Amino acid sequence: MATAAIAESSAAPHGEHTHYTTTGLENRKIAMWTLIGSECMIFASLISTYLVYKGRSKVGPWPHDWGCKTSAIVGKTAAAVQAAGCAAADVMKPVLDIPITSQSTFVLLMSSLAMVLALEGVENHGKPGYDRWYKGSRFWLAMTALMGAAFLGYQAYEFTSFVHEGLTIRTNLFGSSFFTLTGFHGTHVAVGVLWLVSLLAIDMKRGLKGATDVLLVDIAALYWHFVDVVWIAIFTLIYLIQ
Amino acid sequence: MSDSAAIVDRAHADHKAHPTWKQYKWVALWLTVITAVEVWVYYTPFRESPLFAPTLLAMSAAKFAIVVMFYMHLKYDHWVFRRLFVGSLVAAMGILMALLFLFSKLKIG
Amino acid sequence: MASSAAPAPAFAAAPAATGQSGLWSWLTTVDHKRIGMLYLWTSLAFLFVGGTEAFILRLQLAHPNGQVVSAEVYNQLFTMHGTTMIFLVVMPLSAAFFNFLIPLQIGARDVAFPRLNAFSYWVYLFGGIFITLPVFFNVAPDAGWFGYAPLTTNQFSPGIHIDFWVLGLQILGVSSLAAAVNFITTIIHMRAPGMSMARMPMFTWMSFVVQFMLVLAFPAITIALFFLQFDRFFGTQFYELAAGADPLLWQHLFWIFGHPEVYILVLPTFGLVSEITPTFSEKPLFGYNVMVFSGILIGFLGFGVWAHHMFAVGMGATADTIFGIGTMLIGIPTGIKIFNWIATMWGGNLRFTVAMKFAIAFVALFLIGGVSGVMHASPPTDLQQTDTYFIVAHFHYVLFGGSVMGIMGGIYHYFPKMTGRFLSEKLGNWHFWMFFIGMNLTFFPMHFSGMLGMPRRVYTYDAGQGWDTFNLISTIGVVFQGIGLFVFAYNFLKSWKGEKNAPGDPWSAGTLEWSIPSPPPEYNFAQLPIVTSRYPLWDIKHPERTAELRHSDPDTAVVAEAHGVPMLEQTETRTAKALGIPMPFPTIKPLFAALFMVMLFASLIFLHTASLQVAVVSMIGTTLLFIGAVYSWLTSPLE
Amino acid sequence: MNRTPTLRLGPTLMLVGAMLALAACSTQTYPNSTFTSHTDLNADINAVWNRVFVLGMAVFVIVELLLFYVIVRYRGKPGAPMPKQVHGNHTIEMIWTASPILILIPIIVPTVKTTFKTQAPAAAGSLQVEVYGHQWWWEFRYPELGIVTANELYIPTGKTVNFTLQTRDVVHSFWTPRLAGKRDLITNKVNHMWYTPDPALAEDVFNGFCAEYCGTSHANMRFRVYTVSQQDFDSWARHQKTEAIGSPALAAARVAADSAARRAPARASVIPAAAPAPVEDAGYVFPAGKMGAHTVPKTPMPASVKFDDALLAQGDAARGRTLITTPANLGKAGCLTCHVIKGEQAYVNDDVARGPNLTHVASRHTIAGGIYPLDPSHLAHWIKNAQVMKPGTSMNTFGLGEYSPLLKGKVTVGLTDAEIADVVAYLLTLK
Repeated sequence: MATAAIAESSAAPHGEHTHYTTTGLENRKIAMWTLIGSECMIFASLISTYLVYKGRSKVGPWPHDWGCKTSAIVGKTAAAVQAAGCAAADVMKPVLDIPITSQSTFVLLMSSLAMVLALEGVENHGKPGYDRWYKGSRFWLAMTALMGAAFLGYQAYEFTSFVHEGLTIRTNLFGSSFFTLTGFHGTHVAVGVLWLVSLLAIDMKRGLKGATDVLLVDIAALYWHFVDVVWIAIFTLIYLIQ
Repeated sequence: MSDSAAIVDRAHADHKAHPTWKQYKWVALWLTVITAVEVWVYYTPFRESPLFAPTLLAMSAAKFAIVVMFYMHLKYDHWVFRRLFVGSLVAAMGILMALLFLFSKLKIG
Repeated sequence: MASSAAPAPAFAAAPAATGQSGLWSWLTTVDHKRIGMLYLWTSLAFLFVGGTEAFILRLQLAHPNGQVVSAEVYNQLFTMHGTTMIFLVVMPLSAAFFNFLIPLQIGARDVAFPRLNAFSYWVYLFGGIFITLPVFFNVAPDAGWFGYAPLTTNQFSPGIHIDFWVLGLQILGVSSLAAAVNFITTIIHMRAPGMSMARMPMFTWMSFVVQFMLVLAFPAITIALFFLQFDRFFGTQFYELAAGADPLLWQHLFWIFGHPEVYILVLPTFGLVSEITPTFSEKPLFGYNVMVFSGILIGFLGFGVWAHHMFAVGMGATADTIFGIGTMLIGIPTGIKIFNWIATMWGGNLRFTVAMKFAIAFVALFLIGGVSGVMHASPPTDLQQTDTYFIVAHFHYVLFGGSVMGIMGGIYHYFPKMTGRFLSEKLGNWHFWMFFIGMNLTFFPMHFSGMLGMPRRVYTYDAGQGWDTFNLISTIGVVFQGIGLFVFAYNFLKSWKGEKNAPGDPWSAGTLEWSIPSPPPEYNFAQLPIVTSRYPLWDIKHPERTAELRHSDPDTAVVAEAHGVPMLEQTETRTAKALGIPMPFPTIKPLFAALFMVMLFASLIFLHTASLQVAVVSMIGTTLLFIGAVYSWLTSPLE
Repeated sequence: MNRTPTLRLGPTLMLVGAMLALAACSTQTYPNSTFTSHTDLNADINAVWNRVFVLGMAVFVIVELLLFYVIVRYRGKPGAPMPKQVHGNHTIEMIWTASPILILIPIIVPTVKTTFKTQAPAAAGSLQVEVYGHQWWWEFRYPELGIVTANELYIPTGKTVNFTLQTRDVVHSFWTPRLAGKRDLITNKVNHMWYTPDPALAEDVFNGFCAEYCGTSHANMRFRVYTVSQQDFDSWARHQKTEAIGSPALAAARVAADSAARRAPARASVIPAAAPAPVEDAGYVFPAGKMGAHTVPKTPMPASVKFDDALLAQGDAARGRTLITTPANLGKAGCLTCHVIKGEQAYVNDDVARGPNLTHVASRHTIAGGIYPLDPSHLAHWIKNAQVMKPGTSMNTFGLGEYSPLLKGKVTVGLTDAEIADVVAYLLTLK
């Protein structure tokens, strides 16, 4: 839907102000916020599912606990699992990797900073002080997209290592709900990256400036920040809290 | 058609000034600090405390609010947007809490 | 297929309301009025499909141990009857009115996103065809319209029956969501000068509430279906019995959508009835503020009561009690509405047009559904009622007696505005009485068969269970409804080509849509109206009728100063071009985007019928086509 | 459009008439009526219902009359002056905002009380019954008594029965309209329900249904509940506990004896012998003569399944037993791969069996999820082609040369009609 809503937008320079509006706001921005409201419910449903299924998997690997490949033994430490009768070779470690995910979380948070700076660059296009490369929209758009791509890289790494540890989307309820939730979020990030890259392309081609372009970037920024806040919730609820 | 400039102007007057570069950087710093504290707490014995989850949730909510208010400009923008977002968020949180309660992941009292 | 083929010739034959005609003009239209008309035609065609399904169901149940259809066919038919009537008939019938009326009622020239609007319609049409076609090939969905897991998993529903259902509902969800975003933006943003929220016509208000319900309720089913889709196609475990899945997850997510859905189906009708009753009582709507407030309250409470569909699943006494009481509380705003409609008629000068009769019947019948609703809001009594024919009776009183009767009233009321022609009142009376008698004959006895022990969704029942008579009466009732439906179809088709004699304001109504010619010109308002009260047209024609209302407020003053023109009854019929009003270009692109999107969803079925390679190639192909269509749409100018 | 026909009374009168008809109803005419107080649970439910119904009807009648009055009183007259333009009235609106609360409170109070009362844990010492839902039949277990049976439930009157409800596959719902409300059987969840049948119910029978759509043969998932005196229940239970046949050696002798006196009327069919637990008689069975007309299934048999009933007279139980217990025959008569017959060679146990436990199948009155009566002819048809007799059932078609919808082809390894008659003869010895 996001695409369809913007669809109306790129029809661009036909001057919004020839049409009467009640609030003086922008159609597309209202639509974006409405859509974000809808997305809140989407992620609430996904996160609820993850939490509801937490601890209900019948086989490992588990998110925070040690497990055993050959039995349903669960423990807080590798030693505890072995003490309970699991052969050392069959011990499964907890799959969630907090240090790695902390890094990717940080990257995504910083991408939001880059995003606001990119918007600021477009808003102040041509103003004194904004002509330097590190204050312009191109640099910050590129940075945002790059950090988004880096986040996706982290996620790809994370998914691959989970699969190596024996957790796929088909393994257990944890696997299904974890991969679906984070994958859904990852897809949002990927769409965002593509969006930012296309904005960057426009910026390179003709420069983003003026009220219409501010709106264009503003909407992309809203989407991007929303994807970021969703990750803030996911990071705490899924990774940190047991 | 000649448009009601008056109304449009009035609406624009509702926009308060955007945050500045400086504010954006402060916000980023706060986000970093809170995240760092979250991760740090995870590796301390506090992790076993019953207060661990509420504390983490509070920090997460703070980050959430900061990004929405400053980076998404909701604090400064038109009330229509605020209502659209807060309304949906309340509904989403309500559904989440209700589901956790219904599946006995959350106990009342 | 009847549903898709039926509208086409009529489009070509009917002189278009906006001066253009021909099939191509309908395929490329972005005019909200014509899109509304497309919704109307398509959903009425689906009404015949759903009605035929119902007729076969009732034939099977007319006698015990019926042999008309097999168990497999019956199960497909009842599933598709529910799915069709909800997603392909009542929702899009409402959408027809959203499209046609909202911009006219708020004094706008179009919706906020005209092309997105066309996209919504085409997605609905293609999605509707996608989910209906399997009926003709004996592979239709067969797990009921709320498809309880794990019955819908591959383990218990191998084959492609359920695939159509999962994908079809996802497609239709896209359509609803796109439309909802569009209308929310339109209503917030495109109201004419002076049309404050507190002056919006009741239909627009109720529609506004509905759009929010759509935006917030659909995500829950989208995600629930997404899980099922993954389970069926990619082997996830969300509903897999062996993995320890909890099927209540599906039930909760489904009803978080499903209960608001009930109000999504009925609130637009509340709006239509609130337009019809004042007009034909020659009085303004009684208690406007309370009507608005109760509508919002219904929408709000509608999100907190979903689990009353699940009193038998063993949620525990605390949850049962909370949801039971919450459900009863919804009776309060609903009751207020019923009283206000009666009060609107009280002291009036009632004109019993067909529209008015439908509206009155709506109040009378919806009340029955409301009262039986309170009866199973109480968890203990619900344990005897849930999943019986008592429930079937209840929701048909709500959805047929409520939604369908109200919408029919709306069609009779607004047909002149849509087409410039009247529907025959004589045939309309036949239609009304056939429907009224038929629906009561069909559904009232179901209260009894249910309380006397008949479970719902059974393709057969044994003789001597005490249900025979009630079932026979129910089946006879359907015959009446069928006659009514055919009378209506005849009336509709005949009047569509009839004499164009409807004036702009045939019923002496007070809202903006009646201030312009019938049918309205493509730009709706040659001059944007300036709204001075809740009944702007009465302000002009019968100032005494609105004397009591507040007319001045800062908004009006500012706007009047800027424009310097009062709201007028408009008779302008010149084209937009002649008047210099910019109009969006017609475009085929939304249609293609919709088509490719539906094909993309449909490609998943190849995973079960062909091979992985075919599915992947097909998905990549349709994705590229979809992106191409959207890109081309994005880069072409709107107007 | 200004015609003003009056609304007609006809339909309304019709509805009233229908309601009066209901008031005059009896259990004879409406054998599955929910308006009964045969158990404490249903009495509680009906107490709430009565309250809700009376108040609901009051609202219904008052509002419809009001509407009717308005329609008649204010019907338009041509040339009438413009009515007074009333936009609202705060006092009146307040009244009808508040008044529904007065109606709801008397509903809410008993609702809450009853909800908590009926969902409290069952009293200690209740009879424990485990109900398992299967597509599309019911399994009943008495864990304390060691009994596993299907589709027919015996409960003693005057004693609280505590049901533990589970399902082996999809969601079902356990419902006996005249005895209690329903409770769903949810996958991977354990539900409970309890009630105490009225002592006056001794030797009565009730229809039960699956009330949650559960697939193709949802309509064919029925059961019977027999309420019997404690004494009869004990007698029934004592017998059901036993192996129908005893040790294999004994069984052979018994079957031979049985075959000789084939289809003699109900009698002490078990030969007294030194079985592990000697059984004196067949124990209590709910008398066929007391089965009300509404509890005897009348489902017509599909015309396409043909079986010459005359063959049944030649059926030999010993041959039938040999047929199904010989391991080499599992391919064509694999009864024991899905059913348990206590005492015979077991290939499955009750926890994984796909079909009902047949140990005492001949003591039942119905087969196939309660849709056919248990008699030789129905049994023979059922074995010959269950797939056609009950759409979607997981029981195979066994008749040689029959078309099996499951296999989508003709059965090439199966039973001849004569063999089926033998198997029927054998099954009928399993009293």
